[in-house]
Amino acid sequence: MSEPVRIQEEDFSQEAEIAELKASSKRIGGIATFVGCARDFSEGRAVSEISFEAYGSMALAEMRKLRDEAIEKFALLEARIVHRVATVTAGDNIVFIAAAAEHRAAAFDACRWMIDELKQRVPIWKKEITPLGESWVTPHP
Amino acid sequence: MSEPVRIQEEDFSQEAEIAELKASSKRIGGIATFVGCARDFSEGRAVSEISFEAYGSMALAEMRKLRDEAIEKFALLEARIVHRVATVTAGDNIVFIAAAAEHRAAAFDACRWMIDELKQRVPIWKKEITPLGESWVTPHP
Amino acid sequence: MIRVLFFGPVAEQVPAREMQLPFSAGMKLQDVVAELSARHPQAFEFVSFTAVNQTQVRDLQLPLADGDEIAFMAKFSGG
Amino acid sequence: MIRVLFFGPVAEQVPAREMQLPFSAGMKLQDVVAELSARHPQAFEFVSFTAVNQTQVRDLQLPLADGDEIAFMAKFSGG
Repeated sequence: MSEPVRIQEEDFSQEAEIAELKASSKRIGGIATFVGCARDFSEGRAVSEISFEAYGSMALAEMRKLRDEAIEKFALLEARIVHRVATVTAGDNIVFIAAAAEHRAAAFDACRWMIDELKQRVPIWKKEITPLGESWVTPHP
Repeated sequence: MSEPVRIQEEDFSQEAEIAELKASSKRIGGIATFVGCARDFSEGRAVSEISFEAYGSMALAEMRKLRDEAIEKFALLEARIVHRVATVTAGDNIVFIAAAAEHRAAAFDACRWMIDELKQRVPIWKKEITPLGESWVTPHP
Repeated sequence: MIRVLFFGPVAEQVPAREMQLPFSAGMKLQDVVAELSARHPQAFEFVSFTAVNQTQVRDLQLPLADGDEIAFMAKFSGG
Repeated sequence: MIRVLFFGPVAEQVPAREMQLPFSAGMKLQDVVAELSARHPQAFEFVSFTAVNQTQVRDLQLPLADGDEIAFMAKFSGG
């Protein structure tokens, strides 16, 4: 069993994450997942690589809190959050969120809530490396 | 490459489905997926098995229409819908839906819309086999 | 001939999941519904949707053609 | 000692990502912010969040303790 909340350099396997999620309960009726990937274009600029930086200890603590809150708020049976901190190229996985519930509405609501909150609350920063240079990503409101 | 819309007896691999989805474009920023699973309880009754029946030709046509409409309506880059027609037990996969978009909002909206519409529009029926007998599932409004 | 299919809970109320009806000129969906619901009233209590050639049809006045496939279906419960 | 950390765009405006400040009795978060923002005004233009011991803090009057870890952070852009 891997930890349900992780920050890691290496890629993750959705299959493995979902298998661990499913192993937790026979009452799961729906699993909503979100995978964030690196794109080759951002706001009209070609992007060759994206690199991530995290305040690791705080990011992990916030992600754990986020999972606990989601489980409580949406009566989830299980949830997982994995974020890579690495340098990635187009098509590579960045973040994985999964929410398992008895019914699909709670799974969808929780999955979406977790990624929205993660972007607000978890101290991770993204830098885009383009043929013209590097720039930190400024989040939109 | 497998067909993006399928009805099949055998299980599916989320990993394989997502890999095919990702292979379609380097512009994907977010992939929302939904997996529906068999539960061991339904409305308070223990369920040993669930069996599915489909009007295959119409179900496939409706699922293809659903995918086309979702791609158009939510400006998706790609989408997949796989439904098993088999006899399954608790924890087994039933249905897989995935929506890939440049940004996460469209991916989530589309994924949820597809599973909601599938339940309304696709001629598939579910029968629950319990220790006390069999019964067709009556969908809730 | 008209091919008639029954699915799910509807099929359990008829002797066979599939049957053939002779086609006659001017035949409408209504005619098939009237004949079969008289023969199998219990089955038709479960019918929520009707499809002709894999497309849902609400208008019972729809004219049929020889070779059409009609399906009588209970509420869907897939997913 | 107080351990000070800088991250992301903030870190690029300071000579080191990490520094130590001597702790003194009665020290408040405000004192650290005042001293460092005077030394590194450009960095502080990027600061949107401040954390003490891995928890976000909005009240600059927060009293510090010896050994505290303070982080100055730009808007998050993970996910």
